Amino acid sequence: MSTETLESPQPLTKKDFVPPNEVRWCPGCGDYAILNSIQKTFPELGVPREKFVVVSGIGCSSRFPYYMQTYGFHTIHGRAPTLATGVKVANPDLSVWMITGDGDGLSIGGNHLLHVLRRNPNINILLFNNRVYGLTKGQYSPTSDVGMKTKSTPMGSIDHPVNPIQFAIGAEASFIARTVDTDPKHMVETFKAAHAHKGVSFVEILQNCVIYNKDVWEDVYGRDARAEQILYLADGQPLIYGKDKDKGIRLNNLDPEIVTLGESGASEGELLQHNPKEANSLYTTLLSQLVHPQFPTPVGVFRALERPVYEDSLQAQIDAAQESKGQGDLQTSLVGGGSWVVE
Amino acid sequence: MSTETLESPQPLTKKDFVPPNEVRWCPGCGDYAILNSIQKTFPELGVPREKFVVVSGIGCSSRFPYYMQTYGFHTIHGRAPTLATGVKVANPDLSVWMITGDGDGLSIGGNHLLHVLRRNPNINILLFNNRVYGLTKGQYSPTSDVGMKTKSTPMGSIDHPVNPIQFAIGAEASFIARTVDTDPKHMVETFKAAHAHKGVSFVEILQNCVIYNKDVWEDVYGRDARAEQILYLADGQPLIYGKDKDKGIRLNNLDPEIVTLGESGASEGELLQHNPKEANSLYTTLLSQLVHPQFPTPVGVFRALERPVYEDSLQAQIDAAQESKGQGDLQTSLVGGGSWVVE
Amino acid sequence: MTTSSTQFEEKEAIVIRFAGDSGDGMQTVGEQFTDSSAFAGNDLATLPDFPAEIRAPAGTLPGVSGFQLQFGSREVKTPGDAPDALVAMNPAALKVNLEELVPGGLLIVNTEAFKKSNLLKAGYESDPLEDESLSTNYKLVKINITELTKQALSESSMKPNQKARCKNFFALGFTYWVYDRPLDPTINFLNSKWGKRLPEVADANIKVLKAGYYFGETTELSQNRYQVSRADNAPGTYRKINGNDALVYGLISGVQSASKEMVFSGYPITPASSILEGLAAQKHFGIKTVQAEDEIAAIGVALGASFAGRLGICATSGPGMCLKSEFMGLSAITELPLVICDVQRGGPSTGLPTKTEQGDLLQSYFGRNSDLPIPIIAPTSPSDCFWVARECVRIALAYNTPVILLSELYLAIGSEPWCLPDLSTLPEIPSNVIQPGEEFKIYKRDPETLARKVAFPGMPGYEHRVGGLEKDESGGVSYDAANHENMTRIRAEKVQAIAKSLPPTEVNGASSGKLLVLGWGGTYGAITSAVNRLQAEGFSVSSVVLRHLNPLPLDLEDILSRFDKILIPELNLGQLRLLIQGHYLRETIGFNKVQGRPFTVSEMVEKIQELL
Amino acid sequence: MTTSSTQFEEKEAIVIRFAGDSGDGMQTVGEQFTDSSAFAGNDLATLPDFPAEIRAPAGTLPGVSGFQLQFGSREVKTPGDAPDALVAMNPAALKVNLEELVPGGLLIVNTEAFKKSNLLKAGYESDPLEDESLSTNYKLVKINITELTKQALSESSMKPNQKARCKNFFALGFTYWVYDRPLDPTINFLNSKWGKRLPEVADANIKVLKAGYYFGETTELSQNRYQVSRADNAPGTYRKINGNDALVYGLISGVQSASKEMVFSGYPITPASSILEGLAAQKHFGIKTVQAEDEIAAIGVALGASFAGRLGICATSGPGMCLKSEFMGLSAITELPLVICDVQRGGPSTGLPTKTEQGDLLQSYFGRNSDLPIPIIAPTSPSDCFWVARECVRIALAYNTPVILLSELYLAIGSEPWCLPDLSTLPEIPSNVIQPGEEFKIYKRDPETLARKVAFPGMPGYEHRVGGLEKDESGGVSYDAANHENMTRIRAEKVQAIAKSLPPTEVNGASSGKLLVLGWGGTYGAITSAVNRLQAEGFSVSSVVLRHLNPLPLDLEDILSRFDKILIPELNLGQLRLLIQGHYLRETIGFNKVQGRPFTVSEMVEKIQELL
Ligand SMILES: Cc1ncc(C[n+]2csc(CCOP(=O)(O)OP(=O)(O)O)c2C)c(N)n1
Ligand SMILES: Cc1ncc(C[n+]2csc(CCOP(=O)(O)OP(=O)(O)O)c2C)c(N)n1
Ligand code: SF4
Ligand code: SF4
Ligand SMILES: [Mg+2]
Ligand SMILES: [Mg+2]
Repeated sequence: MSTETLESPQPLTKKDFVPPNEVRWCPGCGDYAILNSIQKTFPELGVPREKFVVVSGIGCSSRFPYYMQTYGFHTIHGRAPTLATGVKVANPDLSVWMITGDGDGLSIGGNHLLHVLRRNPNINILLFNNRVYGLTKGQYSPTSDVGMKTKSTPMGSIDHPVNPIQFAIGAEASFIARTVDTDPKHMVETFKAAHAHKGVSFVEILQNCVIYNKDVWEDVYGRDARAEQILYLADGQPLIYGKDKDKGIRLNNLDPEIVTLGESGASEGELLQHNPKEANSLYTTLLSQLVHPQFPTPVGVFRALERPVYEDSLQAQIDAAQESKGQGDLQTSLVGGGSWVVE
Repeated sequence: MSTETLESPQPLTKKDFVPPNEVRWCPGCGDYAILNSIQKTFPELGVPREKFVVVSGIGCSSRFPYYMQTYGFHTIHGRAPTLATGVKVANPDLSVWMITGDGDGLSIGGNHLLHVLRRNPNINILLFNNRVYGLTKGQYSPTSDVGMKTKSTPMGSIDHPVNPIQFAIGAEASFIARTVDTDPKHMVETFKAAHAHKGVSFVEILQNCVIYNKDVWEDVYGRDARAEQILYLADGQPLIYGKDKDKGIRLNNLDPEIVTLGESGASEGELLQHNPKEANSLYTTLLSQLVHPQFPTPVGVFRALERPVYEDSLQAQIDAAQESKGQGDLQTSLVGGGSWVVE
Repeated sequence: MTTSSTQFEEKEAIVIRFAGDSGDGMQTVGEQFTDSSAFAGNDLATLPDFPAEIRAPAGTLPGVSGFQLQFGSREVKTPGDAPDALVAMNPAALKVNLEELVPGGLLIVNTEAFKKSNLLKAGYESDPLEDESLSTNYKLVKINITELTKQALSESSMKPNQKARCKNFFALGFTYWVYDRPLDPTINFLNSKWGKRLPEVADANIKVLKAGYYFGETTELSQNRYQVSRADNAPGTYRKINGNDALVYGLISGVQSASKEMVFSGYPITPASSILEGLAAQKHFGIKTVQAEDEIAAIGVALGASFAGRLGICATSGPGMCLKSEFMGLSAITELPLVICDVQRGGPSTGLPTKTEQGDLLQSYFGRNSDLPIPIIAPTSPSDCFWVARECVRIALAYNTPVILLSELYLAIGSEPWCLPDLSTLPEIPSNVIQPGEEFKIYKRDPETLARKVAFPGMPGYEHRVGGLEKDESGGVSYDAANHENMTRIRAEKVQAIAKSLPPTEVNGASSGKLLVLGWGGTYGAITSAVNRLQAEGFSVSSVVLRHLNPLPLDLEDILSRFDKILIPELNLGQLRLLIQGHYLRETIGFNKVQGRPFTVSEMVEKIQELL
Repeated sequence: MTTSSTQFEEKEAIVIRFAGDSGDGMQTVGEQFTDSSAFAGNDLATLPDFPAEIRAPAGTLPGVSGFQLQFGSREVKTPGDAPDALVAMNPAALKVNLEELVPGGLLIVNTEAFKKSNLLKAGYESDPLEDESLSTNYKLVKINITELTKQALSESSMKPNQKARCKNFFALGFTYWVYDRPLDPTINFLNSKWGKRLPEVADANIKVLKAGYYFGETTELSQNRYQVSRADNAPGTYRKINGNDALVYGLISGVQSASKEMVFSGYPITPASSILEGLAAQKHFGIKTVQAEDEIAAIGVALGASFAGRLGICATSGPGMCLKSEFMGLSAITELPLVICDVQRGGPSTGLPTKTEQGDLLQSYFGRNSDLPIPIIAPTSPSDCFWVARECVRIALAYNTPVILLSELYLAIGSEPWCLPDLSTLPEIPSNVIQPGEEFKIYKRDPETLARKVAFPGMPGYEHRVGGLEKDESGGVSYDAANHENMTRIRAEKVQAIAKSLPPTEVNGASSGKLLVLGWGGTYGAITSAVNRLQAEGFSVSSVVLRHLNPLPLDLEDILSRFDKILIPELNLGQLRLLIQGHYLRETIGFNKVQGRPFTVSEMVEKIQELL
């Protein structure tokens, strides 16, 4: 923070985003990999460093801003969407990234997340889903499965979990994606797509909390499982997955079903084709219903719709008002409604 | 509130639910009709009057408890779901009805609504949707359309609205319905269905605020529009509507489409058949996407799924704990972990 | 208008109250009477009083809506105590308000409304108009306003119920005749409000207004008429203004003087909603307004905007203040500029949302976890909201701190004439931002003000992180014991240091004496009127009405020490009193009223006399 | 164990601190040392001290986790000031803690950890163990604990890094030898914790523990050994208890004495989470626990349960208290029983979440809109949390009011021995519910206590509505001026009336004199120890430590008047002090510490002496 580097270094490299202070997550935490991927992504976005703002709530995941050499705000629990909205509305020129956890974003912060998604400011939201409260030492979260035994649920959780993707659809999010903390390449790709999207981007990141929910995603993205369990979404491509690319998803009335391709199986043409531009909620809902273990887990961009961007609409109203009324003149406004003169 | 009527009157009639104090809504407000229908419904549910609890937040709609001669709690803005959950968890024997508005339930209270829906306690939630803030004199609400001019949006709202049904799906509600304040019979039917459902029931009621959003639903349920614009959902019946019952909804891939029945048109068999027990979210999502003016507006029970009921699961854990550990003996527990005796 | 034959009686000041159903348009005619009186050059103050329900059932007691104003040729600082005249549009309005009418006062009733059903709704067993005591005790003027309105509109093509809705303007017209008010301001208002869209509505109302006026002229009612001459006001351009409008203009003026963009975020709540609404209508000033999903979000948006280098502002009332408390803590520990307006209303909880109170002072002081003072400033009159808003902007930006602007419903919706300032003469408001070449440490402070400097996104080279965990001077997260103690103390001292920037406290009256009346905020009018009156009668009493509540003025302790007794009137159970006693160990006498209403001048006078 | 040849030096009390990486198991060995000392019959108190991060990076200063305890043959009321002995498992632990070790104190270090990389992380430029001053100033015992642990486990089949993880038990074993602690409690603990699931882990740790012990026995270290005899405790059954556990048991005991079902709803937050967790583990007591979506929901659920006739309880810390404030207002205006636990932590904002503070007193008093007092009670020691929890249940049910239980992190996670009460002798706790045949008006009050009676859903004939709008006596919504004033005053008086049910305030020492030390809550230990010490030396000093903070005890003003000076020590900037001065106009002297740490006895002694 010296005054010598008043110009942001160009071209930027990953190192430019590493602050001097130490990272204080547990060794092995999935958050490290995500941090790494973000630090790799940012220099490639063509945005000067001083225009990045990283905003978070409270939680292990929400310590993120402290580990990024950008402007950052570690706010309060659940409220990051409000602050991020304020930043973006105030200065639409900034690249605003919001970090939240499954507890921060979907428990205490669910309402703000709902409203930031429907308002559609051009903010990128990354939800680190480890299905547990890390920072408070291991209570269940809104994404924990029924039956999960934690300190606060010694006999198992009885709350039906929230499906973050389904929630985002309910909130009419214009961009919805998922990625995993074990796949740096996919993370970087996904983050770039989020950045490219004009409007709010919601990215669920499957993240491993090694202390309180170790290996919760192992069956989905573990070394052995990955090839058979992950469905990579690609624009215009059929929903195919499996080590041998021999399985696919087909629609049976309104039910998705798994089919095997090839000889005695189904043909590729029967499969659903991925189209993130599909405005109809049904398709995105279908993807959200592909849930482990019955189905492979889709990752990639689920949806990317063009919708008016909040801060643009706001600015447009100001422009229109100034066009029609002229730039406000306060002295005139004061007299406005009716005045009289005492001599 | 005298002590003479210690037994609740049997059989109950509508009059038993009318308190002595005056109703203070604006003349012509849709809330009167809803109140009337609830007062008609309650005596028919076979529940003693003293077991009804009506809980609300803040808003015109939320004054509701004051107008019901039952136990009632007019709480604070947006928080009724939490208080209702407490009542039901404390005493599962009570019939708990929660009243909220589009502002109370979906603006400030969106998060609690999300969580009460996913937890699935056996509570009946009625959301009065007049697409405006009534009590604070006419600002836009989360269900207001983009462009709506109100006191707080003199140049038109720029917020993409929430679709309450879609929101409830995102929250994994087990029972979702819609009714209208102009159709007392349909209201009573719907309220009875909500009561019959074990688990949380979410009912959106299209309601007319004559002062700040007069006739907002006129194009949907107005005398002239009604016959062509309302699609009555009936279990097992095809999605047919129209004065002459000659229109229906068919699925085209994942898109709903309107077809005309009969001679040169489509056959009934092609139409979607209503099934509120359909567990797959896609079907309910489809119904939620039938939005005026492109589509007719469905009313009735969208979804009714059996899911574990929150207070039952909680009680089951207590029973199991007592079964395995016996009823707690505190003196023994105190000694518990390790103790020593000083003589 | 033509001069009437009746003689006018000259009055120094008159208090009039309009009362009727919520749907009767009493607020409208009250505002019109106000405008007309302002136009006539009177000083004045108003007190609208309406139910929390939008339209409570017609004819009932809870449905009564009232509007009181005082206008005078001398200085008028309150809407008056008991009304000299009451317009009662129906039995409920009579029932609710009669008790307060001064004996012998003018009582105008709409006889048509005194039907059985209405009498019943108001709880009258028999028609009070037939009770002789009414005409004995008051100057009773019975007019069938409804009928006369209909007659006046006999040729109009409007529907009967539309016609009936004009009756408030008949009543208004009659009062204009009694008090010799000019009709033009109201005619202009009607034309500009309805003229374009619904000219027949404008015409009808104007016709009825005039009918009311001429009714006085032409009937045989032996009615006195009164005149209130122009007040002796300083030269200048005046307008009528209520507190929330003044606040809106003050905020705009503040950010303009600071060359800052404003981002305002609010969530509707009575009586703060009109600040959001007022600012939303000013988009051409480049103001961004966001209606947030709740009060937490509103302050979050505002704080985000301040972090991004604009000025974030939000406004709410008591229940919303509860919700903002956690974010207030964050804004104060991160030391970012922010203006938080709290327009107090009757509490506790949802309370009495449309009544006034001063209940949130201690909440503003202490309503968040741990020691974390925030500056608090309270306006003393509707137009003072303008000046206090500017002062809040000044402190927020100079000290990089949240500031609470503690207004009251009474000021927010009450009106008074305001001599408009020449904005070009107002001082610039400096921001406290890091300058090129300066070394940036987040919590490095100016040794005098203890304020830090801010740098914001977009400024290269100053990238840094803020947040709610305790930090050391360079902004690193620190759990160090000594650092925490130091930061906690310095945050408190920084707020105290603001006191050095304040002008000497104004004492109304002698600077020492028997009794000092010490108030704050909206009690200014009643206190000053009472104290002035008693001073004129030769009593040794002075008054101080605080605007700066945190920090308290440096000279306050000394001022207190110069009086034998201190009386602290508050519309709460003694909140400032606790602070004064706690800080200065000075015994004080509380005068507390918690009725959803302001102090009257006479109760203030009486209380003071009791102590002298 | 076999008796060693070394002679024991007898000590009255010893303070020992274990310090190492967050992952080094310092909390575990601290707890074990505590259990062992409790078993040995000592009085004791503990102070765990850990970072807010789950596992900060190994070897760094912020990653250091500590655990201090004092054990003695005399009464021990605090975890001690400067430690007599320090176990430092790595350079960072040494760096952070060395300063506080008493000169000449015992310093045990794990030499293996003093490698270059670790030294760098801790900010040491050279190896401090090679610095002669260390062995000059302290009794330095260098042990290669890691290596010796490995050797002890040479025959174990565990993986090397698993073996290394046992090293904390080596350190523990060695301290057991030095302080003559029994090994059995720890061996039993290890067996019962790991024995079934992972017997090899239990065996390994036991082996290492013994190796540490015998290391003292067998090496040539010329090490003194110390003995601390049994404390002279009253007869009874004892256990070690921390504040949150005691609170959990107190709440259960309270609702049992009241024959009420408990519905507890919490949202995790340090340091209150373990209350939710503790109660969730007690389902067989019929307790219902709900983990809510946030703190607003938690209090809402609890209040709903109370309305339904159960007792709703919630627990949180400062930031959560902010969020509960609006619902607190609703609970107080509806006058429903409710217990709100606030376990205070270092603030403001997110602050220092794992450090202690007394910052929320004024927030508890005033943190909601308008005048609306809520009773506040603060426990004074870990085991006192049990009694205060019962008292909160009593007041909530007797007066039908929310009650704030104001605990502190220091008490919540600190432990002490507790002489278990015979529960069968505890008084019943009556509920204040309408009885059959009684007339029910919602706000009809007992003339003595001013409490209302409740009726709840399921009781036929008492159907009624409550809510946040102001009400009249029969529960109707009322905007009436006089009613509002009356209700506001009566709500305040009701809380004041509780004072009549309190026992006389205990003064520690003479009932008059030169100095009274007035504290509240968790400062009890330090204040009492200091005052007792000075009394023994003949000084005229007494102390009062308040548990009831709202209402303040009736006899307090009188007690204050009997002392020349009043000292008010608080872990904040002077919150009780403001209240005392404000209420009693009594000048006081503040002693304020805001460091995330409790007062030490010696700083308290020093401060008092300064004033005598
Ligand atoms: C108002 C408030 N309530 C509670 C907390 C305690 N708290 C801190 S983080 C957290 C949950 C974090 O969970 P998640 O968002 O999933 O983040 P993770 O630690 O798992 O990354 C909670 C409950 C708080 N800091 N503030
Ligand atoms: C904490 C808080 N914020 C704001 C308000 C003000 N307020 C009362 S009702 C309401 C909105 C009501 O809208 P809705 O729920 O749609 O009810 P309606 O009046 O339309 O039936 C608001 C903003 C409040 N009472 N409390
Ligand atoms: S507790 Fe879990 S989520 Fe938090 S830092 Fe450790 S591993 Fe990561
Ligand atoms: S304002 Fe609208 S919603 Fe409220 S009572 Fe009047 S008509 Fe009904
Ligand atoms: Mg998590
Ligand atoms: Mg509404």
